[in-house]
Amino acid sequence: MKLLISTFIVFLIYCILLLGAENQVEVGALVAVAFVASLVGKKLGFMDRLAIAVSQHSSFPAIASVVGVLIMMAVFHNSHFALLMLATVLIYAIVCLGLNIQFGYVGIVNFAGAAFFGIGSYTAAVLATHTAVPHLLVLFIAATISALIGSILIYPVLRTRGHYAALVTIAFGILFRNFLEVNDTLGGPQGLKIPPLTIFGWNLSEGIQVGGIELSFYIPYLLIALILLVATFRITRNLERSWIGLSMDMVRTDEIAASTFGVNIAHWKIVAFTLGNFVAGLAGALYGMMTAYVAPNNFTFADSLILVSIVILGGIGNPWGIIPAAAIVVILPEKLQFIQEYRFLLYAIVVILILLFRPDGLLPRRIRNYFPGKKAGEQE
Amino acid sequence: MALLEIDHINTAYDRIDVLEDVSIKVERGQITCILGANGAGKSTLIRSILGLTPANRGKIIFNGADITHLPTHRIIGQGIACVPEGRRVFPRMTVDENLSVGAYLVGDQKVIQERRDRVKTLFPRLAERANQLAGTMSGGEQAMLAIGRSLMSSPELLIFDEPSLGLSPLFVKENFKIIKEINEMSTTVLLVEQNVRQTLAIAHCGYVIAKGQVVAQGSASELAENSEVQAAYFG
Amino acid sequence: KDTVKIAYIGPLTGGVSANGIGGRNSADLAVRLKNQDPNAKYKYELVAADDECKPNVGVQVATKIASDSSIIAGVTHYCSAVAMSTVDVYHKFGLPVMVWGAVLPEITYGNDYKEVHRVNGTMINQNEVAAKFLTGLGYKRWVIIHDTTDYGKGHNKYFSQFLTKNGGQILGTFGVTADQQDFTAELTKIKELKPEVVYFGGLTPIGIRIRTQMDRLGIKAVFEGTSGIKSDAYIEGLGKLSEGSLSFIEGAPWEKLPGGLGFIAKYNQQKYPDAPEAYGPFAYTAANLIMDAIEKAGPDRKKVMAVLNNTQNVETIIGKVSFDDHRQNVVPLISKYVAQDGKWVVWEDSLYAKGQRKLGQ
Amino acid sequence: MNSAKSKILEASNLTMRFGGVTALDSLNLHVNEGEVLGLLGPNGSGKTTFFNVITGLYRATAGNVSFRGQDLTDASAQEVYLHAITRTFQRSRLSLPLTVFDNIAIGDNRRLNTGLFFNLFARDQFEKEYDRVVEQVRALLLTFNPQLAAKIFEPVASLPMIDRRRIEICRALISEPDLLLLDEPSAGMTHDETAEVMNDILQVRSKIKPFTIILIEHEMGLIQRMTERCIVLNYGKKIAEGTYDEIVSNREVQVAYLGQE
Amino acid sequence: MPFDIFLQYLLNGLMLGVIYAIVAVGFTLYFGVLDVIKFSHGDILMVGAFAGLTTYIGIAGTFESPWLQLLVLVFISLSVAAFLGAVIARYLILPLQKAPPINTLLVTLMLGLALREMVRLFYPNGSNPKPFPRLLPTDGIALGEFTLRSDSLILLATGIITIIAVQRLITKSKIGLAIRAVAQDSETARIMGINFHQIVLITFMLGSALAALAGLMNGLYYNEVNFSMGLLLGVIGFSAAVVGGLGNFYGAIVGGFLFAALQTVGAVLFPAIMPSVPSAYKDVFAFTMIIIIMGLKPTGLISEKSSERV
Ligand SMILES: Nc1ncnc2c1ncn2[C@@H]1O[C@H](COP(=O)(O)OP(=O)(O)OP(=O)(O)O)[C@@H](O)[C@H]1O
Ligand SMILES: Nc1ncnc2c1ncn2[C@@H]1O[C@H](COP(=O)(O)OP(=O)(O)OP(=O)(O)O)[C@@H](O)[C@H]1O
Ligand SMILES: CC(C)C[C@H](N)C(=O)O
Ligand SMILES: [Mg+2]
Ligand SMILES: [Mg+2]
Repeated sequence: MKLLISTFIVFLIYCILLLGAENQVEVGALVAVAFVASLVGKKLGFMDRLAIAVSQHSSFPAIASVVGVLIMMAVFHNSHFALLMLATVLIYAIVCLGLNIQFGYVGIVNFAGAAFFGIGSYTAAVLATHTAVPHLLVLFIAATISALIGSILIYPVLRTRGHYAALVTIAFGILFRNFLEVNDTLGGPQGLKIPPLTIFGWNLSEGIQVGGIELSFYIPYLLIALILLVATFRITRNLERSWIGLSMDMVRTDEIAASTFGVNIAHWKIVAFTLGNFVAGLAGALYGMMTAYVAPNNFTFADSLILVSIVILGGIGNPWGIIPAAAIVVILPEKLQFIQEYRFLLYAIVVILILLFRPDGLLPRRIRNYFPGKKAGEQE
Repeated sequence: MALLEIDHINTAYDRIDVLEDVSIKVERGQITCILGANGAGKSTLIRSILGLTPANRGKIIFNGADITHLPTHRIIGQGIACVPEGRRVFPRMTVDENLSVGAYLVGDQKVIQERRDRVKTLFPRLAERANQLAGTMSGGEQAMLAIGRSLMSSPELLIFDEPSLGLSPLFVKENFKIIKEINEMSTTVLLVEQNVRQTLAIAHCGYVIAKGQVVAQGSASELAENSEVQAAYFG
Repeated sequence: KDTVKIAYIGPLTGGVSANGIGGRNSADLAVRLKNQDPNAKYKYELVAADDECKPNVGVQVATKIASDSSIIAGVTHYCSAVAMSTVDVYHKFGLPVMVWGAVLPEITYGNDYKEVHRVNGTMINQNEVAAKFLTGLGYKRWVIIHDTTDYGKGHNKYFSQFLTKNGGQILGTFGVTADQQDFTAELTKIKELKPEVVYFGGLTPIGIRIRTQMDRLGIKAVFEGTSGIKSDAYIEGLGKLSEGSLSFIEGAPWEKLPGGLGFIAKYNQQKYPDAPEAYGPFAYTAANLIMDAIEKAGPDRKKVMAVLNNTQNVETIIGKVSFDDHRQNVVPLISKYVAQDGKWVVWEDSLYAKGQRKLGQ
Repeated sequence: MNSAKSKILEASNLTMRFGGVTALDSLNLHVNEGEVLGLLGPNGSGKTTFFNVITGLYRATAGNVSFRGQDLTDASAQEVYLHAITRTFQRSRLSLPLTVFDNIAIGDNRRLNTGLFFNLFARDQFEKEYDRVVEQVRALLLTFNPQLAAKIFEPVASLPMIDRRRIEICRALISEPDLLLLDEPSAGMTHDETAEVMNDILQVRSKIKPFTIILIEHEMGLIQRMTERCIVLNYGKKIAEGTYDEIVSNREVQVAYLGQE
Repeated sequence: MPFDIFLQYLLNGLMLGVIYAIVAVGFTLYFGVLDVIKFSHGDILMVGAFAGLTTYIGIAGTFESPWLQLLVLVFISLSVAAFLGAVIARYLILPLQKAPPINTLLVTLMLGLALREMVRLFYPNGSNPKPFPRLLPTDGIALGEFTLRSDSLILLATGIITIIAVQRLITKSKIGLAIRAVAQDSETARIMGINFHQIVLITFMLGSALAALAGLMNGLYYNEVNFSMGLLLGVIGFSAAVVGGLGNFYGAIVGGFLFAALQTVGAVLFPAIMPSVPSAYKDVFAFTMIIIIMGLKPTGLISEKSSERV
């Protein structure tokens, strides 16, 4: 437990420093420290010890993460940009949790993640601009629309597998963006403005004062993102640790054996695909409201690839992997702004290096444990 | 000097030791068999010989040369062929193509054609199905193909890992006959089998492995009498 | 001297990065020159950021820049969609910015934000001239190709309007994507339509491709481009084929103004590896206007904004700059260019205007 | 044993063609309630194909299958399973990254509650069901191999072949099927091991109910010991039917299958 | 439609199709060995084209005959790409061999990004399009509105010959057999005496050289190259390979021509039939058709023979 808490504190300080880092020296030093630390940590068997500690206190990482985000929120209470980045990381993590259900569990690689994210944003834009639907409801309607539009693809997705299924989603992703761009009813290439989130008449984009302290207007978005993330995370976790997760794993690993034992392949694929798109749409709607603007260029094929990258980089199937992976993919290019036009080159190289060092992703999926903590007692 | 000499090897998968201090000699021109219960480490031994899961201690000498740490294709190149555990035919290739891969190291097209014809006389079913994708063949048909494929290179040492698994009684007999014939044409054979009676009937000598160690060895007739073998196979 | 930070935002990576990097270098040049000026009250530092030409990234960097109170003002955005998405951010944070390349009218006219200024003209001005000019030369039959970005679509919209008003006839309109490689299908159809002029609303890369493929198919129409192709890269990329292509750009022809020539000379002196591209001079001008305002009002966002709002008749390398009630530079002049012997030449000085060469040969 | 011998499964004129290959050729056969039927035949004679057609993995080219009077010819694999028919595969088909428990538990899919609400939100109830299934799997494993029961939460990938076969059999047994199809369960095992596994199956059978078994085997000793009746296929046709003694003395069977001249 | 115009469309479609098909063949090759989408294929194509361009600038004036120039250019460009392919295989692909295959996707994706950015940043004035020399004879015949130039014919023939050659290499030669064996079961391939590492390297060299060839053809046909040319070509090549039917070279050809046809129809015929739909919808049209085709033929137009059994 001591180990856990101290690791948590060190890590938290690191995150705060990184988020706050402005200039090249600071960022460079922090990235280097991370690299060295992970190498040394591996050498000293630190990761193993940590893993053991985590398995003994299985609820620690979840609580620590939430507390960590809240602490960072407090530290950065009025630095908008840090909060925006933090909220973006959380929102990306939400989408990727959705994709992870599709990809990590039933094995459908969705190369149109950004499209479903975009459907959420666009729905939010249209509903929030033209209707009086309460905004929290808008989030859920947007998610539902995303899932519904996804159902157009269900027929080809169910019939195809592997690369063939990949092509279906790739085609949809490209088609979606092209459609938005050439079709003027949704703003065409310029896109649409989205009014800020208003909850019970309270406009979230206006700064807030609490006890004389000026709080950034991103704080409410961050909080909502955090709540949604925790909810999706719980649901994904429960999903994985249930008969549903088991059925989905069977669908992914062996369709023939699965169907011989009564697993309804189509049903689980539909559930996973729809659920994933729902989550992507949900996150997209929140993201749209936070950035207040949608345009087709936000949802290119390249963006879909970034989402898939997060899932792979994190370690396919492990929801815990997604969070650090999302942080790396979202924050790293941003923190590299100081090298301007060279930043993508460096970013690509860093990701390649990470994969060479951790070929299975940052946190590879572990074997299913329906009720962690319980197993040890039962086994002996 | 023996054709293949395995000298005190240890082999492990992810740090878990499977073979411990195993020493085996395969004499030139003989059929040497390896017996042992499930999970004893027979296939692991073969993987070590082939360099797929290299031994982490000890030495493997083939034809006087140390092959312990050579890459697999080089080991095969020294004159070894193998029917691997689980047959492992190339599923999306036809029967004929599978046979061609078996002759990958053979240069002469005529020789390949001759051997292909011989395999097809041995297993008429393969001739019937020359253009069927191997993956769609029945279990036993795939076993025939795997055996046929291993005959395509003419190796000095042929290693069989449970070749008669899944074959009908007729073909099991046929199979042992073939192995014997091959051996009589001066190919050395290392045979792993569960079918102890028939194996001991054609083998010259053998080893019994249990839990990763050699627990008995001797000539075929000695082994048939051996109490370990009795215990392991005949209850 | 105190150091004052100003920001530059543009696309430094991705397909249109040449323009973004050219703009960045130009703004950087302005800052360097200012810092050499002994009379300047402050030392300036340029904080450059990449918007990738993507609205969401734009919002991100705009937030970063705008929420950094040490930054007084910004030279921002080449891409219209990005500019559209960020004006709210600037308004919210009260950061005065000057758009240096995005041409969509709504960026200034679509809101009433005192923070947002624009030195370059909108596509409206440009297309009015473009349509009048060629109908004036007696051409009647047009085909329009435009890319489906806001830039291309906007140009299509305004050009079509002005062209019909001026009596030109549109035989067909073809939208193409910005990353398209092959245009032979569209061009074959165009060949069948037999236009006199092919109007192209889009940027250099596909401009080059379309012009090359026109030649491959043997289409002998006048190639009328927009500001998007007025780049050295266009001429370099086409070689001889560029001959006779037309382009229009807002502002006076800076090549002919003394300040403009000075700009290019100094730019070359600094040995930037990339060209300033068509909109470099605008970024340069914007940076200068901002620094001048800071000199005048001190490093204070509100005061700088007030000075910028009232910019009238200021001499710059792109001509006089005056802002209207939407802080849009009322561009008095649209320059017409024609590619001649491997150079962009101001139309009035060209052999074409003199009747010694004919377009579309 | 039930001597009224009601038929549990009936195949009539069952034909399965793959391109030029006729794997089942107008096959007629029936299986009696509660019996252990041996299905023999040379390699490639259509035994596995017969299983695949019955379990809905292949759609028969022609002919019918009925199970307890219900037509199963066009039933999907999932529907067949719901009729309480389970099987093992000739080549082991386990999900290697999953645990022993997972691989077996899925066999009881029919009785697992896969409702969204139940699984995601009613975790207390789910835990109760989970505990029950763990007990069931453990009990089953204990019958087969107590050592394996200790590895219940380990991934299958690390287990030897024989344990994988056991797991496959457990997966087929856990849902307490009415008809169990075993495809060469002895492949790769020694005599003893085979005998042990078969005894275990019979033990489970005696514990739950006298379900029917169709056994594909090349190991004649096993056939002799286990089966009450045998059917021999060749080129997708039935060439003999009867008790073990009857078929081994059949001339055609001897030539085509047993290899006795 | 007048006949001459129709011929012109046909020729355009064929040219486009053959370029797509060559890219698709590259993908087919990689699917074989890696069973993964190699997202850097298009960028290797671009690097090949730039290598050709650089060579041209380097040898300018050295050789009189454009044919000789062309030969040198092709040789160097293909060699550079092959070398690059070998390096990628050795340092990025083989080390990840034991990881889930999809991870190779991420590595190649990042590699593509890195290559693209490197050309953009470090090639002189790399962010702008570059003119590609016209080395092929441009004389031709005109038939009404139909222009047929000999460079088109040469490129078309080169493309088709290359595809057939690769097809023969893969299906008939020993090396092809080895490549397929490695693809289906690398361990057993090794047991057959196949040098696994060498085959992976060779495949990557071959695939990369093929990409470079496609890049050069693209350059020679359009007389223009740019750093992002590989992006879209990569996606289309992938689509063509898949829609045609994986692992099948005829599938790649069919897919390539199908895609070209869809785009041509989408840009011209479709708006002509439905005047309310502008030509800008062509990609929407093409990709919608792809989704529909995949729904109808889930394993591609030339269906993969199923080898799965139970
Ligand atoms: N890839 C692997 N990873 C971890 N352990 C393994 C692996 N392969 C085999 N083992 C273990 O090694 C031991 C020996 O296995 P091996 O396959 O060599 O046995 P065998 O004698 O060939 O048995 P069989 O008769 O089943 O073929 C077994 O306990 C098995 O669980
Ligand atoms: N999907 C398929 N495509 C083509 N042929 C097939 C397919 N499945 C089976 N066959 C052929 O049908 C015949 C019957 O195969 P099946 O697997 O039923 O044989 P089997 O009796 O189980 O043989 P074994 O004892 O060898 O397992 C074989 O010749 C096989 O090659
Ligand atoms: C098309 C864009 C990339 C650039 C153009 N200047 C605009 O206003 O949008
Ligand atoms: Mg074995
Ligand atoms: Mg079978």
